[in-house]
This record gives sequence, structure tokens and C-alpha cells, in this order.
Amino acid sequence: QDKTLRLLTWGGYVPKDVVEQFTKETGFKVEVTTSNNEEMISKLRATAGAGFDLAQPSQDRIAGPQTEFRIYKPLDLSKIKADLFIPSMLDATKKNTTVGGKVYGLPHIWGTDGLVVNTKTSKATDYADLCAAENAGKVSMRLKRPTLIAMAFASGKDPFALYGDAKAYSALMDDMGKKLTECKKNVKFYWDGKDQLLAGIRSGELTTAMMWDTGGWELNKANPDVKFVAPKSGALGWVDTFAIPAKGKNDAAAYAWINFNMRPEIAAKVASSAGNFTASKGADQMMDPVLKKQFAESFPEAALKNIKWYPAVPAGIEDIEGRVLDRVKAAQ
Amino acid sequence: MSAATHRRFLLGVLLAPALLWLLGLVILPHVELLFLSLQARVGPGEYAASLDQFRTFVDEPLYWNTFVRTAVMSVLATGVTLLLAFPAAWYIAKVAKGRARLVLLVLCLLPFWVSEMVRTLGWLILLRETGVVSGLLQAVGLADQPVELLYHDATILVGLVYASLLFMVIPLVNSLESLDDSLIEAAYDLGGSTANIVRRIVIPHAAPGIAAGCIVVFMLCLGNYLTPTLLGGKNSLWFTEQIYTQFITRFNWNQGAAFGFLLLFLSSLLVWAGLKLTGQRFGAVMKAS
Amino acid sequence: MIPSLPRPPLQRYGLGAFVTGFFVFLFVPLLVVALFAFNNADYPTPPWMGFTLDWFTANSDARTGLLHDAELLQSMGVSAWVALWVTLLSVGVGTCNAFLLERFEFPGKSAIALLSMLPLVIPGVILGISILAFASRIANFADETWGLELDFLRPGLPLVILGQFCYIVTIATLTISASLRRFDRTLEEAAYNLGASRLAVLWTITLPYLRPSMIGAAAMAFLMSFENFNTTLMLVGSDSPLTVLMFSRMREGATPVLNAISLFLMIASALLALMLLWRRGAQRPAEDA
Amino acid sequence: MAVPTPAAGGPATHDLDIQSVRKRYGAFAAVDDLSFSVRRGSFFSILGPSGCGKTTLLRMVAGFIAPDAGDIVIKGASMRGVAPNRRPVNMVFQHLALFPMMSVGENIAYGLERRGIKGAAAKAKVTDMLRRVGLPGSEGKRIDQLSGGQKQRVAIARSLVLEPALLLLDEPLGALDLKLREHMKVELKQLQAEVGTTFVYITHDQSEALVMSDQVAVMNHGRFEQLGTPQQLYYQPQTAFVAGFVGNNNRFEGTIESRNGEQVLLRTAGGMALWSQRVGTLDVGQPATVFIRPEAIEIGRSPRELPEGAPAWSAGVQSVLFDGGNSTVQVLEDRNQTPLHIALPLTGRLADLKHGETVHFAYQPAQAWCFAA
Amino acid sequence: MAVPTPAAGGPATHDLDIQSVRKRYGAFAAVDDLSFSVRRGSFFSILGPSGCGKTTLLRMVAGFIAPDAGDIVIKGASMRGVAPNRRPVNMVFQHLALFPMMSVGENIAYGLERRGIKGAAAKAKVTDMLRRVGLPGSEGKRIDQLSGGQKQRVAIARSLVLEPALLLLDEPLGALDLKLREHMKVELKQLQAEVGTTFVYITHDQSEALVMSDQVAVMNHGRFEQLGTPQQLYYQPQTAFVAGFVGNNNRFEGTIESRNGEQVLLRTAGGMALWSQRVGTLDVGQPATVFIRPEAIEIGRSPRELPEGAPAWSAGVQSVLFDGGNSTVQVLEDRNQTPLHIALPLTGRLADLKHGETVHFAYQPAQAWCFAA
Ligand SMILES: Nc1ncnc2c1ncn2[C@@H]1O[C@H](COP(=O)(O)OP(=O)(O)OP(=O)(O)O)[C@@H](O)[C@H]1O
Ligand SMILES: Nc1ncnc2c1ncn2[C@@H]1O[C@H](COP(=O)(O)OP(=O)(O)OP(=O)(O)O)[C@@H](O)[C@H]1O
Ligand SMILES: [Mg+2]
Ligand SMILES: [Mg+2]
Repeated sequence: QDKTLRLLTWGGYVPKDVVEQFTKETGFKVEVTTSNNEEMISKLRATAGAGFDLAQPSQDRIAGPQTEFRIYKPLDLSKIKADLFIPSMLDATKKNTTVGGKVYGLPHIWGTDGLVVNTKTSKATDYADLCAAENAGKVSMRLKRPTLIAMAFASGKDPFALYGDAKAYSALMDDMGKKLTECKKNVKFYWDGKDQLLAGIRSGELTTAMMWDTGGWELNKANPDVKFVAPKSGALGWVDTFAIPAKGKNDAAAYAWINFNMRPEIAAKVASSAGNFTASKGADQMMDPVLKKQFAESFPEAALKNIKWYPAVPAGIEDIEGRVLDRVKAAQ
Repeated sequence: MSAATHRRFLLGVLLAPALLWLLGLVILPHVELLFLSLQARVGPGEYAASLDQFRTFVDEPLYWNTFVRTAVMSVLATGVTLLLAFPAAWYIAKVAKGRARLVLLVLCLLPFWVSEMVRTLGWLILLRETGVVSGLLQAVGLADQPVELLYHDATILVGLVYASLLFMVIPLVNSLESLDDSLIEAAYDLGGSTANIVRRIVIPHAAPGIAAGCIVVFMLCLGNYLTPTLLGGKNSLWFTEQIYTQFITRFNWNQGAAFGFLLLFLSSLLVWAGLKLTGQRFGAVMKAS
Repeated sequence: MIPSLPRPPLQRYGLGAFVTGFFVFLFVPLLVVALFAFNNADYPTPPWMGFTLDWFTANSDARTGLLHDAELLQSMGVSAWVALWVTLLSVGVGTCNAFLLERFEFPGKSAIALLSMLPLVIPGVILGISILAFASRIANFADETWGLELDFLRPGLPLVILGQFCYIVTIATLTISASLRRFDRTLEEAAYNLGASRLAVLWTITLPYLRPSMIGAAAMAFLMSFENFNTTLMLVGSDSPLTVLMFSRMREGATPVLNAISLFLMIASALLALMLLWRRGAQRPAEDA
Repeated sequence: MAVPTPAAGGPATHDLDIQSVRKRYGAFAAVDDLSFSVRRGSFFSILGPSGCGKTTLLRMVAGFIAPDAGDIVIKGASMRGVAPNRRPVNMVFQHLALFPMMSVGENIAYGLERRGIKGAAAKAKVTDMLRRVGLPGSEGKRIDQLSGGQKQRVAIARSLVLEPALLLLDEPLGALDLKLREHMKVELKQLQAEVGTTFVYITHDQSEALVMSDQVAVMNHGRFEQLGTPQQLYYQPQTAFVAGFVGNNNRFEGTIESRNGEQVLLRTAGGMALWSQRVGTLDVGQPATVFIRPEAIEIGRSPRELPEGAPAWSAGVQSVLFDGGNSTVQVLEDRNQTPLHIALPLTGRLADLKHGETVHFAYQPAQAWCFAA
Repeated sequence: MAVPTPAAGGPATHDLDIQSVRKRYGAFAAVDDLSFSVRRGSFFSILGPSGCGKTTLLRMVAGFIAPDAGDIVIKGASMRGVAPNRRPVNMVFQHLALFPMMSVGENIAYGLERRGIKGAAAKAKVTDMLRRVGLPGSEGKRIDQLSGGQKQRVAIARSLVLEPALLLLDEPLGALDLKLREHMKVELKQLQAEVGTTFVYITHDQSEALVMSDQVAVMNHGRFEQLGTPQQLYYQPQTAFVAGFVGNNNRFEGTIESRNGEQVLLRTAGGMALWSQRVGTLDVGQPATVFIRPEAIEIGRSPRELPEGAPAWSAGVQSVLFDGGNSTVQVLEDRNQTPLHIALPLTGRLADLKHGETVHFAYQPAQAWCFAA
């Protein structure tokens, strides 16, 4: 009787035509709830992993919550067509999402965090430029962990290396907190919704912001002056995954959706709708040429190499970051 | 007697839903909240009794500050709402007649029937740097460049006041309507000035309504999430936002519960103090709302 | 002051101007929202780019108008569904409560009366989290002890309905109680005396008398449920009511279709208001008696 | 105290028999061991001050309150354990209790419907009833379109249409204004005479009770002080309470100075000596109260205008309460400074009295009553 | 129509002068070109049916409504443009409008405080005033602890303490129950006599107006029908309206058949021929109305009991409305089946009349009044 797939995912990951094709092929209807990492986790936590048949958290945010709340099911890799994935990505993701010897996540879409810059009015090239005096009042960032981590890289530290050492990490974050506090006068607002930020840049109220690549490229289409810039100290790389909630009711549909989505032609469609890149092998060739061009422009060879991929977040780290972020927000 | 048993049976039938509601949806959930707040995580999926959550609140000035700020802004918003709503309520209750009064009252209600989201969207369109008001100011020459009206504390205040007006106007209209015109005429006839009549006759009479409106508005402001998050600036801290953050982005239900409980407790304290100060009783006041 | 007293022009026109300003303040945000529903731009914000009906009717890849936005329409359906249940439950239980509180004496009554007003002053977010936490505890307990999966206690529409019901029933109780308190009990005695059974008295006299206030409470409950955000946010599962969907749209990228749906809501509530006014107008003489 | 005696006639001629009925609220007896009967087809009033237990009594008859002791027998059948909606009595409530959500016709048809009488049969009865109370064709009117008097009639029609053995009326005229009340008094009396239903009417307004009733019971503190025709109550009060409560009266307190058969002489504290009819046993030296009605006192500008033989006093006019046919004058008796009020003749002969004038007055001792204090 | 004539005396002896005052609501004249004066220290009543414009008139005097035309002069000073809180008048409102949020003392002191009288001086005045209205020591009571009559007195005290030139009272007894109203009537009259303040009192209850007033104006449709002492209104009504409105009356319509000086003979449709005093010009052939008061008719069981000389009729008793001193009997005149009601003698002589008995009645034509119809 389970004819629907309840999907908890990100905005833009489920284009209409893809759903239509999927339904035609498999008979499963798709019910989409869009969300973000934190909300996905907290929702699944509240339901103890019920309510959805497939979720798409980032790969670094699977292991921790899984240990803590046991909200996912181990994946049955035999039901996956592994050859549809870019092998290196599949392996890396599997490694990061393994808890107790079981794999909980498969890669889907990847992208980076970096700077969106209106090149007419701002010359920013690294995260530190967000706090440069010349950009005062025209800058925006999120008060979330990526910002802290980016600042750490910008000041030459490797926060990921300190993930295991809570004390050192805490000290580092405190420093970054101070930095962000000083930077606060530069900030017009801390963005929370993508739309808020895009509107700000589009209208020229903002010149520089820390954001995902896709947003930058989206703006670039309308205004060539706005570019996504991979920061000198390295863009932050993330991979969104497929994970099956612990009490998902329709695993068959979930696996069908995964396999369907990783087909190169589908993956390409999804990727261009999301404005990002995919872990599907062979989708590359079918990508939107504009996006490819934008990617090439933002990521010269060196920048591509310099991408810092998020490792799995150990428990406790987020508490440390959270308190620092709260302080930044409270600072006058 | 059978009439008495019949009555007891009826009482039971009526008492059941009320008790289910109060126990199941009000009391026990809050007991659970208290219980949660008194626990702390000691390991993955393991919790133990602890006062850590409350200690965090005391130790971390941030939370304390946020709370005070939220309370102060809410009190301020309540005051402004009262000042704005009173003349309007007076007009509706005492000056407008017949159908006009009804129409005005419905006009007051209307904005509150559309979602709070819509109202906030309206303010966003109006107040943003490239928004309507900024444009108007430039057009009439009061500003020579775009003015950012969003993301200030004053903006939050406007938003809060806007969101609360109805809840002040209705109890005020109700209590002012019950004020007999002849009392005002009598006071005037005995030589009272407008100010004196307002102070001696109108306000004492409307006191339960004022208190009811103030309590509801204060609580609404305190518990508001949308307005401070969407209209508030980078410095905007709102206690509900903290609770939301703890629950949703930090997955720290225990801390969130502690905050929730503190908010409830401290706000009740404020309301209680307010009632004591003005010599009102909660039950009577809520009936006036 | 009141019209029967001489009012200095300053007072008179001052009050008039204030009230005009008050209503402008109330309606300007709504008007701009409505206006920008026709903006030929992809974003629900200024600048004005020309007139279009796209946000109602378009169905292309670039633009999805209200009429074709399945997600939005579905969420509206969800909201209506939730509101319907909340209304039914609130009015039903509210009526029971009104009878309980106005017609019965029992030990602990005043405590129950006081408690029943409490949800009005509990911030919505806290109501949401406490119910969430409590429901999770029961569900987890059932799961761990008996392996019983109590789905309705997990975030989802049943919990949303319960959460909204929890405080909306207070309002229904207050409204219906007030009406029941005004009810002249000799009407019941008269009917009884004329040979009606207890049930017939309830059915032919008391409930018809309460009907207007029950309808009022129902309208209120429906609207409050429809526009609730704070409590709902904490309790939603996979089906989003309209407000939650609008909130996530506003964060994740909105088009003027938000304005379009807002306009739709405004028109719907204005129609409802007109209907109420018309009904009230028809009943007027009866009420005055 | 006079103990009320049941009216004459066997139980078959009685629609209502109250047998030692009692109702207490805590230690307070609202109705105190009361027994009486109401003759079929009569207009029976219970008259008493506020709080004396009238409503309690009536509600016991209607069945809303269960008596603590005693029995209520209606048309020969005991009402013990019979619910209000099964008793052959109907009640007209003080504020009428018309159903505002129903039209006049629906109000009147309500009781019929409850008995299962619907459609044309009910309609015919309603039409007929409305005609009988003088409101033909008002079926469709809303209650709030009626005047006070019309509402009154609808309330009575609503009860009468059920053809009750007994119609109970709880101060139904209390809410009306003066002129309308005067008018409704007469109308109600006529209506009762026409329909022939037994009416039990309670009121605290003595004028209503006197004008309308065949029998009046004066109630006080849960007991009957006296039961009789209006004329009996007015002209032969049995207790001081009845004398004071029914009609206006001048009241004098003092001690009995001498006795002559059934007449006694009372000396007030001020020194005035008054002959009057004694009621009950009463003898020289006892403290007592004399009542003389204002209209039982003859007044004139000169002693010659007074009937001969009776003792006469002179007095100074304090103020004239001119009220047309009901005018009275307040005077201060000259010798003892005793205040009295005296009715002025209907002819208006003394309407021009002025403050300070001297008048003379006298009364017939047979029209004055003396009770033990 | 009789045009009211201002009372005698120069303006110096008048506290209130109404000069051609008019107030219209749309085309409807609530107060229609009215002029009159109120003598200093008098109790002046305005009596009229509901909606005749009494409240409108009083509120114009108090200043709550501005007249469309004319002037209101109080103590010789024109009130044009003077705000209500600056006029030397105070008002007692229909529902009293006591301030429930203040104690009795605070209520009374309110007006004093507004004049800047505070502390001991105010306190003394309040104490004195409370004593004068018979409520010494009630300063601290809450309003809701007072009975209806006490509230009444506090409301009056609150106004009187300001020593107004004029006290305006808008049906202040309307809300009280019958017994209390009877009592307050007398009390109010005494109070006015004691304090000497001019009272302007409006009411629709003729008994109140007659009992209390020095002068009564009967108002109808925004105009005065007649202004005079209570006795004048009662015994010499100037218009049919006054004759019908003040006191009870039997009313007969017909045409004038013959005239003899100031007396005219009216023939009713039923054929009854009645002699009466004509009021105004009125001649043979004109349609007219005759009023005869119930108490102006003599009644007896046999014609011999009636005074000689006057024409007499026989009639059948319809019903006796026994009400002690105010009893009347409704009869149907035998020949023409004309219904009348006749007052029964105060002595109670005919209180035992029964339905169907034959009685005889007669009246003095000098006590009957005939007006053009
Ligand atoms: N439920 C009750 N509990 C306690 N005392 C009561 C109750 N009902 C009535 N009483 C008392 O019983 C007495 C008689 O009341 P009842 O209503 O019969 O008086 P009443 O003669 O109808 O007076 P009124 O003319 O004011 O209507 C009063 O003193 C009243 O206070
Ligand atoms: N504001 C108004 N607008 C229109 N008509 C009015 C207004 N106020 C009073 N009236 C009319 O003027 C007339 C006189 O009203 P007013 O209140 O003076 O009567 P009243 O003699 O005091 O009657 P009552 O004895 O019922 O108090 C009434 O017919 C009333 O309908
Ligand atoms: Mg009673
Ligand atoms: Mg009036």
C-alpha cells in the first residue's frame, strides 16, 4: 500500500520533471519536505526517525547524530548500483558515515562554501576580507559553524585537525568568536534564509557575503559582476547524502529513488536545478554548460585542490561552537 | 437520589475532557519540560539529573542578557501598544455609533485574520533599504540615499506593536463599552476636566481590560518568534529564538527545556508583579479579555 | 471625550486624525503585500517592475502561479484540515468546559477555572516544545517497553492539532462561558415546565441560545489555527501547514506567489468579515432586546 | 397569631392541596410547615414582603425544588417524585422567560410540540390561544417586537395552551411600568375569569393581590399570617403584620388603659388616647399597637364638619401630598405632636390645604384595630 | 391649545429662564420653541409621556446638548457657549451615575476637589451633606453596599454639595421599586424644602409630579400643554391631553348638542347625554370630548343616596377592583351600554358590590370638562 516516498531534502534537489519521470517509471509518488541540516536532524530526532522514508543530510552530520539519537537505518548496499557513483566520493562518504561498522550515507550532491562578491564594488578574495574596513556595512554571513571554520582557515589554522581535542578546539573557537565580534560592525545582517541574502546582493545592499557556490552562480546569471570566489584559504566542501531514517516505511521506494537519481541524465538535471555538482559518474558531460563555465571560473586548478572537505562532526563540537556563536550574536 | 447520581454522572462526563486537556496538554507537558530541564547529557544517548542547564543560564551572561532584553522590549512594546490602542479603542467604543462601530471593529480584526507571516512580509517590503518607505523618503527629499529601516530594535518594536494591537484593542473596547456614558457626563457635570475624568473614572473602570490586554500582549511579545527573527537586526536576540536554537539547531532539548521553563517562570513572575502592583486579580482580568 | 460633551476642535480632530492614522498603520503592510502580488519580478520585494498576473496563473518552468503551485495548494489544504479539527475539538470541549465551569460546583473548581486560562499566557513556542517533549517521552516509552509505534505522538498533524487545540480551547471556553453566564436560566426552567425533557431543553433552548457564541468561537478558532505559527513550527512533521511552508519559502527563496497567496487570504477573511457583519446586521434588533 | 384555616370544600373541589410543606436552607426555614388549599377555578394570591418564601413555595409546587417535608397534591394526585415536566402545572416567570430565539407562535407551540402535538392541530391551538389573549395574528412576530404587555400575554398564552390544572405566576407584573401594570392587573383578572383556570399568583404588591384575587394569603417568614378575601384582609386584619402590610396605615404604640367590651383605649407615649377594636385577647396594662387607615379618618377645616359623637382632635398641616384622587395630608396632632397622615376626600374639597393651617379630625373606633405588641 | 404663561415675578426671582429654545433632530422637533421660567427655590416638574422631549430639554439646560435656537438663562446669565462643567447647575442622572470605583465620601467630594476644595474643608462639607440626606457616617461605604434609596440620596448629595443654583433631576426614581418610590417621593420633597435649592424634575409618572411639585409643566411633542400647580392641572385641565394624562379619567366622545353659558351638553355615539364645563371656545354641533374623573362620580345602591338635582343614571356592576382606599368599580350604564369606572367611597361602604348588581350614579357638571375633539 506504500505508494509514496516521503522525502526530506533541500530546496532545489527535486525538480518537477524528475519526479514525474520517477513516478511514471516506478509508480511511487513523491512527497517533498524541504529543510536544512539542523532541521532534518531535529525533526528526525523528535520522531525518532519516523515520518520520512529518505533524508539528505550532509555527510559530516550523519555519524554524530546517529550515535546520539539513532535516527537512521544502516544501508543495504546490495540494493545500490554502486557503479553509478564516482568511486572516490562514494568511498569518502561511506567512510565518514560509518557508525559501528555500518554505512549510513551515500553521496548525492556536493558543493562548496565560499565568497559571493560583487566585483564592481568589492575586491574580497578571502574570508578575512569580510572584516575589511572597506566593506563595512555591506557584508553578510551566517552565524553558523561554517563561518567559524572558515575564519579559522583564514587565520591559518586547521580546525578540522582539532576536532579530536575539545579543549584546543574550544580555545580556537573562542579566538574566532572574538574575531567575528570585532567584525560585527561590518555586517549588515547575519543571513539565515538564502532568499534574504540573494535579495540583499541583488539590490546592491550587500557587496560581499559568505555563501554557497550555487547562490553565487545563480546571481551571476542575472548580473555578471557578481561572482562566486573560492577563497584563498580554501572553499569548504560539503557533500549531501542519501540516508534512510530509522523508521522509514518505504525502503523500496527509497532505494529506487537513490538508483534513479544517480543515473547520469537524472543526476545532471538535479544538479543543474540545484546549481551544484553531483556524485553521479558521467553526469559531468551532461551538465549545463553555463554552470560548467561558472565552475571553471570560480575554481582554478589550485582552488579545486584547496577545497577543505568537512570531516564527520564529533559530538560535543557543536555545543562549543554554539556558545561562541551566541556570544557573537549578543556582542554589542 | 437519582437526580443527584444523574448530576454526578454529568459532572464526570464534563470533567473528563477538561481534565484530559489540562493534564495531558498543559500540566504533564510542563512537568516533562521541568524534568527535561533538570537533566544533562553525560554520554551518547545518556542523561543524568543535573542543574547544569540552569547553571549555564546563570553563568552565561548572554542568556541572561537576552532574557532581560526580551522582557524589556516586551514591556516597552506593551506600553506602546497600550498608548496606541487606547485612543482607537475609545473611538470605537465611545465615539463611533451603531454600524460604524461594528465596521471599525471588524477592520481592526481583519489584519489579524491573515497570517502573521503575511504581515511580516508587508513590513519587510515597506522597510527594507530598497523598500517602499525608503523610496518615499527619497522621493519627498527627506533622504538623499536609501535608508535601512530594517534590522533595528525600533523595527522589532514596530513589528511587535503591530502584531499585538488587536489583542489590546478588543479587551479595551469591551471594558470601555461597559462604561456608562452617564458616569462621564456626571463627572463632567461635577466640574471634572478631561484629564481628571480619564484618570479617576475611565482608567479605574477599564483597569481589568487594560490589565488583560497588557498581559496578553506582553506574553505574545515575549513568545514571538517571527517578528524578531525576520525584522530584527544582527544584534537582535530574542529568548524564544534561543529556545528554538537549542531545540532545533543544537539538538539540546535539555537546555531548551530549561530556557523554556525559565521564560515561563520569569514571565509569570512579571505578570504576577504587574497584577499585584495594580491590585488586579488574574481570574477577573482574564474574564475581561 | 464622548460626543454628548462639548469637545474642543483640537481634541475632536486630533482623535479623528489619530484613528485615521491608526487604521492606515494597520492596513499599509497588507496593501503593499497585495500590491506586490502583481509585481512582474521574481522576488516578493521592491522595486516595482510592472504589472503581471503571472503569480496567480503562470505555469512555466520559471514561474509557478498560485493556481498551479501544488505544494502551496496542498499546504493550504493541510492548514484547513488542521483548522477544521481544531475548531471542532475546541468548540466541543469549550462548550463542555463552559457548562462545567458555569453550571457545576465541585471541589477544585476554582483551580480548574484558573488552570484553564493558563494556556493563554504560555508562549506558543513553549507550548509547542512541552507538548513535543511529553509526546516523545510517551511514544519512546511505548516503543521501548511494548514495541508499540504510536505514530500520532510523533511530530505530525495530530500533534499540531493537539498543540493548537491546547490554547485555542481556552478562548473557546472563555467565549462560550461568557455567553452561558449571560443566559437566563429561567428559560431552561420555563421549557422544563412546559413539558420538555432535560435533553430537549438542552437541544431546543440552551444550545440554540449558545449558537451565536459557538459560531463566533468556531470562526475564531479556525482563524487562529490557520494562522498559528509558533506552536505549529515545533510540532510539524512531513505535512506543512501554510504558515510553516511560507516561512521556509521566505527563508529558502520566495517568489511573489507568497504575495498572491497572502492576497487570497486577505480576500477570504474580508469575505468572512462581510458575512459576519451582514449576519450581525440582521440580528441587530434581537441583540438589543 | 392567627393560624390559617383551609378554605371550605372537599378535596374534589380543590386543584391544589399543600400539606405541611416545609423547606429549610440550613437553619433558615424558607417555608415553614405550611398547609392550605386552593379552590378550583379561583384566583389565589400569595402576598408577602421580599424574602418571605413566596418563590420557594411556588417553585416547590412547580417541582423545581423538592420540599423537605410534607406533600403537594394537585388535582388529587400527590406530586412526590414527579418531575416538573410531568406535573399538570405551568408557570409564568417573573421575567417571563419567553424564548428569544423563537417567534411568538413557536413559543406558544413549544409545550404542545413537547407533547407530540404538531402541525395543523398545534397551529389551530396556537391561533385560538393568541386570539383569546387578544393578540390574533401575531404568530410570526419576534419576541423583541412586542411591548411589555404583549409579552406578558404571550407568556400566559404559552402556559395556558397546555390547559394546566394550575397556572403559577411569580410576580409577572413586577417588570412593567406603572401605567401598564395598572392596566394588566385588570386584564389578567378578566382573562382568568374567562378561561376559568386556577391561578396561583405571588406578589409583594398588595394592590395587585387585592384587585385581582378571590383569595389572598399574606405570607411572612415562611408562614401564612392570614388567608381570606381581599376585603377580609383589608377590613378585618387578623395580625399586626397584615394590618401594617396591606394598605396604608397610621400606627400608634402604647399601652391599654381601659377596656369596654371589645373596644380598648390605648394611650401612646405622647399621651394621645385612642379607642379601637381589639383583635385577639388583650387587656388593660398590656403594650399594644393601634392601626387606623388614613381614609378611615374624617378631616375638616372646622370641627363642625366632622360627624358627631366621635372624639375629635385638632392638628397642624405639615404638608399636602396632592395626588388627585389619592391625595393625603400629613398633620401633627396639636396636643401630643403625634404625626398622622390622613386621606383627603375624593371630591378635592380640601386639596387647597396649606402648610400651617389647622384642621380637625376624628375616626370611628370600629374602624381602628388594636393588636398586642 | 393653552399657551403656557411664564410664572409671575421678575427675572431676579428666577433661577432659570428658557427663552424660545428649540432642538430638532432632522425634521423632528424634540423641543419646539419653548419658553418658561422657574421661580427661585421652587420644585418644578416637567411631566410628559416617553419621547416627548423631557430629557432633551434637561440636557440642554445642563449643557450636554446645544439648543438650535433660543437662549437658556440661569441666575440672569446667558448660558450660550458655557460648557457643562462651568454651569451653576448639577444633574442627578436617571441611573444615578454614581462612581462605582469610589467610596460614598469620594463620590461626594469629587466635585469639591475639582473646585480645589480639599482636605478638612471638603471633609466637613461631605460630612454635613451626608447628615442632611440622612446618611451620617457613610463616607467609607462602597456604592454597591447601598440600597436603592440610599444610592438615590448619595446621588443628590453629590450634586447638592456643590450648592448649584439649580438641581436637575432626570427621572431619578424610575429605577426604584414601588414602595421605595412612594417613600422617596415624600423624602425628596422634604429635602428640597429644607435645602431651598431650585429643583427641576422630569418624570413621566404623574403621581410623582403631583405629589412633589410646586409647579408642573405637562409636556407633549416638544411643547408645554399646560403649566401650573398640581391642583390646577388636576382640577382645571386646559387641554384634552392634560385631562387624559394627569390622573384617571372617564372619557366620552360625541357632539355638542346644546350650550348653556359655559356648560355644554354632549351626546355620545351610544346616546348618553352629558353636561359639562366647556374649555376654550366650543359650540353646538362641534365634535368634542368630555372627561369625568372616577372620583367625581357619586355612586350608590339606590338613587336616593345620590345628591339631588343632578341627573342620575343606573348601571350594572361589571367588576369591583377592590384596592382598599383606591377601590374602583367598573360599570356598564344600563341604557346606552357605556362603560365607566367609578371610585368607591373611602369608607369602604360599597366594597361589597358584586358583579351584576345595579347601582346608580351621578356627577356635578362643574366637575366635568369638555374639550374640542
Ligand atoms: N438556594 C438558597 N439557599 C439559601 N437560601 C435561599 C435559597 N433560595 C432562597 N433562599 C432564602 O429563602 C428566603 C425565601 O426566598 P424566596 O425567593 O422564596 O423569597 P420571595 O418571597 O420570593 O422573595 P422576593 O419577593 O424577593 O422574590 C430568602 O430569605 C432567601 O434568602
Ligand atoms: N440623538 C438623537 N437623534 C435623533 N432623535 C433623538 C435623539 N435624541 C432623542 N431623540 C428623539 O427626541 C425625542 C425626545 O427624546 P427625549 O429623550 O428627550 O425624550 P424623553 O421625554 O426624555 O423620553 P423618556 O421619558 O423616554 O426618557 C424622542 O422621540 C427621541 O426619539
Ligand atoms: Mg421571589
Ligand atoms: Mg428621558
